[in-house]
Amino acid sequence: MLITIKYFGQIVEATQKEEESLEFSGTLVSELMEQLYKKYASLERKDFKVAQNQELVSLETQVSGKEIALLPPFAGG
Amino acid sequence: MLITIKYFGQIVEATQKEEESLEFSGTLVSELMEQLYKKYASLERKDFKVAQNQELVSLETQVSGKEIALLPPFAGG
Amino acid sequence: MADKKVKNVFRQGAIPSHFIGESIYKHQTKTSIGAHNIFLGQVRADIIDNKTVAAIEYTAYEDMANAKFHEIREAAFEKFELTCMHIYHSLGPVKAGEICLFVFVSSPRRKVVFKALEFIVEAIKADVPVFGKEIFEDESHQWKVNS
Amino acid sequence: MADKKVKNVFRQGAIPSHFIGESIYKHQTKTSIGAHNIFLGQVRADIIDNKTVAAIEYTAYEDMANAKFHEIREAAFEKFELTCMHIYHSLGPVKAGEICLFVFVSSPRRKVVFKALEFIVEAIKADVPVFGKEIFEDESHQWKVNS
Repeated sequence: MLITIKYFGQIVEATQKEEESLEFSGTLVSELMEQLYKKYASLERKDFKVAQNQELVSLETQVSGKEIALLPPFAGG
Repeated sequence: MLITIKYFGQIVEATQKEEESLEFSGTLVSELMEQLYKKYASLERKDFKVAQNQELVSLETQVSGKEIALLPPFAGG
Repeated sequence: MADKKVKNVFRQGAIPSHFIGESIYKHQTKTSIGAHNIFLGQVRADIIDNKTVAAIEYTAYEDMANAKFHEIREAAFEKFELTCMHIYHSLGPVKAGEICLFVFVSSPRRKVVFKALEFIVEAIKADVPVFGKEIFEDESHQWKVNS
Repeated sequence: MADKKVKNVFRQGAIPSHFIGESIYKHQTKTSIGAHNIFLGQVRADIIDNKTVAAIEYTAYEDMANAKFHEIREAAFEKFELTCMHIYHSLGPVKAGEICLFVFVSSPRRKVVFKALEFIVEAIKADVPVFGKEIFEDESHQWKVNS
């Protein structure tokens, strides 16, 4: 499955990109994160939440969506 | 004792004046009010508080100040 | 900063919207501020017995009112960590749709401004001798009472 | 009136004070309104380890953020009797002293505006994916986290 992953704020400092398409053969968000931690060494030390199709999801959620986003702590206002 | 009495808002509709000086020979605010009710027939039906030297006082307060004000319900803002 | 001088809070007529914009602008040099909260009272065109309010004419026991505004100001600075506070109230006629009260509080952090602003506005409504004559379109009137 | 369309809340750069004044002015035709309450977020020149914040550069997951702003808006209209509500948030750099968030609520009566405004601002801080890079005067940076 081809997934679009978006990175924001300080996450971009770990990934050095704001968006990418990744081939993912697993099931859960946690598996996708493991794949990303292997790719980006410094990502594991970052604090972030995961959104799937613009809704926050847990690590146990099934990856179903086309769009996954890694969201660091909010700082609106 | 000569006292300055100030009238505000709808009180002026009863007194037809905003201020006057009155000779008062009594002791308490309640006595001063009796004197005013005799002078202004429609005043007794009005809702108001009394301030003496810019502080709210009760009917049992002694009249000591130079300035008494009759304050109808507040409507600030 | 608390200011010991009793200020004159009253302005003749409505408070113009551009005055509010300029007041906000003046605070942009105060870079310790993180949050502003502004309350505006606007005259409503209430319909009472088929008559529409066209304006409110405000009068006040000005000396006592300014002293009360000052007390409210001091109490708010005492209770809340505020950087600054401004209060303006209209005197004379203010038409429906126009602004008659402008209260402006600023603080480094947001939580305090909500509590401070509500405290100040409620105190103004309860304690300050300001009187409002609601003038209807047919020029008859009734006296406003705060609820 | 609740509006079902998802609006774009974001503005490039700081929110000018005259824009706020004009926004107030536009509400003077709505004569059922008796009370406005406005929250403004202003960028603080915080000093951290002897370095002073010169600006915050805002980014956002814009689609999700606008959807969240819309949810907050709908929830506020549901919970509180509001005549209208406006939210604007900056994107890109906003200098210390400038305004980055403008929330404006209006209602016939005052009690509701205080509660509504605080509800909206707290929801924005907690739920909307906006990110802030605090840029110091020496061009180094750190990432802002809402408390």
